[in-house]
Amino acid sequence: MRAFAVLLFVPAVALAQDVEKVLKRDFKARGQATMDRVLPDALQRVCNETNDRPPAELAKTLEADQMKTIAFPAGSLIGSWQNGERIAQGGRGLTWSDKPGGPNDGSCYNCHQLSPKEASFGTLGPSLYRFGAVRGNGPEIQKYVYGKIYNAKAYNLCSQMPRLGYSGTLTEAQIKDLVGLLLDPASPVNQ
Amino acid sequence: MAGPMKMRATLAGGNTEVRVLMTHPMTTAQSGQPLHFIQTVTVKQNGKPVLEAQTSQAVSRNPVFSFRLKGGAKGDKIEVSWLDNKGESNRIEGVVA
Amino acid sequence: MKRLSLLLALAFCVPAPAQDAKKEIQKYQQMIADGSPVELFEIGGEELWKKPQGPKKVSLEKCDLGRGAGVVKGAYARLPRYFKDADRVMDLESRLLYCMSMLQGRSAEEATKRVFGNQDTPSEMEYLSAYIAGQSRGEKMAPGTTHAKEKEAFALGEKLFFHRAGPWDFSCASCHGEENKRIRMQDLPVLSKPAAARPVVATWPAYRVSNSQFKTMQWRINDCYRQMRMPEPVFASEATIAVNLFLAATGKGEPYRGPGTKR
Amino acid sequence: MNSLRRTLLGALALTVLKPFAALAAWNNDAFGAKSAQDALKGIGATGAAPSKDIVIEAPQIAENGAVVPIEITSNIPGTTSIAVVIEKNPFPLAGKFDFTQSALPYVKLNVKMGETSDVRVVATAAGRHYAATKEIKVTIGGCGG
Repeated sequence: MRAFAVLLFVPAVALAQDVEKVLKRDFKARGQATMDRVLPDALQRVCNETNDRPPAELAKTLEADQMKTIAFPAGSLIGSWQNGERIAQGGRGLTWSDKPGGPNDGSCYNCHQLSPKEASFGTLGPSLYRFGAVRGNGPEIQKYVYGKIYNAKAYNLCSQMPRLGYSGTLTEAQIKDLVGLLLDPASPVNQ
Repeated sequence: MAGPMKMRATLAGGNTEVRVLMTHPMTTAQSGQPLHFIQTVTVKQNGKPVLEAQTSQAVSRNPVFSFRLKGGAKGDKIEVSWLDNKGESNRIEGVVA
Repeated sequence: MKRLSLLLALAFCVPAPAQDAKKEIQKYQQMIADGSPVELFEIGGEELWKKPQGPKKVSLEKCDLGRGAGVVKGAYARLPRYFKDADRVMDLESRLLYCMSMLQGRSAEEATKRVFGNQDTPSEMEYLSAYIAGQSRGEKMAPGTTHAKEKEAFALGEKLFFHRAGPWDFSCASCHGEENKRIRMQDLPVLSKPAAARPVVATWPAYRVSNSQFKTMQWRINDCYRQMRMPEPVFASEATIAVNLFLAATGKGEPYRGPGTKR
Repeated sequence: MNSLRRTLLGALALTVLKPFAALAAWNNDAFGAKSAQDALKGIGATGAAPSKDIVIEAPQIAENGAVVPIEITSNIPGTTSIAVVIEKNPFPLAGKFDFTQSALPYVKLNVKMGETSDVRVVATAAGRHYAATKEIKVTIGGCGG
């Protein structure tokens, strides 16, 4: 009863600006989804404040900061496309109901078309069908794909694509496997 | 005790349309739960069986069936009953509206 | 350059069958709605509505859902709204908690112990939502939008809708912000726009065939935040009611045709 | 013992008018069969001829395999039975519907499909079997709804 009264007599938020305060008050940690997640980082704050349209100069600076978070492995970045296909299909990772410590997946098909064999693909992101067939698979494009998956915000500050490496969702080896899925000429994506 | 059933029997195009809803888990052998599913469904029109179904675990949870009976009139008594693999059963009676 | 872009267009264009796929999915949705067991949950909800419970051993039949004590007909279509007795905006679930406390003498702790059920045992909230929402069929959706606190809640809900946070930088708008997009095969309505919000708010709460469970709007919001990789919103908290009101007010005017049946 | 099935084997059309005398025992063999062929053998409905007079109304794409709605109408005169077989399910036979003359050979139901599969419907009329098939694709869903 007392707990309920507290719920009832919380004063209404005067201005919607204190969204962060509301989030801190009305959300609770569960599983691996701890409360530090409601606090936006510098990038999120800028994107929130500018409706995802940051001033060009600022965007450039912050994108450069994001680029610094990417540690590009040496050598070929093309891993196993077969593993990559499994990682692209799966959606596990980082929710309060997922097992902490993984294994996690990339959720790629949620937003992208990849292998033509998978008819159930999302369209939030561009189609990646024939991505490597069109662009080749040299070191430059390998680096771009690896970096984009590791931290999409290094290339487009307010991109809707998660920072899959930076957020700890995917490992270096997993991202390489996804690079393989996109760039390996034998991958179904390039058939 | 079996959960609720719901039935609607209406006249449509000179025939009787029977739509019946059943509360049932319809668990499969693959689900890891004990196999539990409806095996037979019987429809009676004015006390006379007119349709009999045998069903498997492949019928979806909380089964919904539509059947059509020839002719019929307002006030006809329709009864639908089911029996599952554990011997549980349920029935519902209604009149054609 | 022109040739390249043509090549790209050919390589990346959505194949013609996608149109057919969309039509077939609409057909699927139509057919599962026609063959929905949703009324079974309405029956269960009506029983719970009338069942004496709590320390005071009374039913919820005297609960005022906004249209007067005990009036269920059309009540859901007018929620969320401001309630003078509680001096706050409430959605269906928070109002039910209020009645469980005031009428039945139940603690918030007890009443919220199990708000989300499972296949085998739906929760009390789920049953009650099914029954109460079902009593608004055909009623135009008209949540509260005029009281100062309703306006505040709407503004907060809108802010929350667009607020990006969490390890994946998602807001509600990350998925529901652009026209003609989908996750896997599921169309994503732009919920900040009336045309897209209307059919959505007119069909929740809903039976979900993917897990054969009846789900409330509070659950829908909760599960979106889960998939946004955020911490869990407190059930019936101000934030969740604000998001709910923002959606309901954006989609107002549509005759209610739920409880719906969803994938 | 006076089951509809046995009466039909004798093809005594007139006796079809008789209502079911007793609930027939659940067909263990047919429902336990792991192939469509064995399932059809189990209900004595092998060698069905293709027929356009069986109408299967179902979406070509199911957003979820847990509930796939199927509506079946047999326009074959004298249809007394309709069987629904989901070829790729672990146990393909989903249901068998027996109609007296007071019921129309029609049923609408929801079935589970483990994966994309042909759904075969076999109708029986005067002891002869007819079949129609429709492929239903089962897709992987996103979070929506």
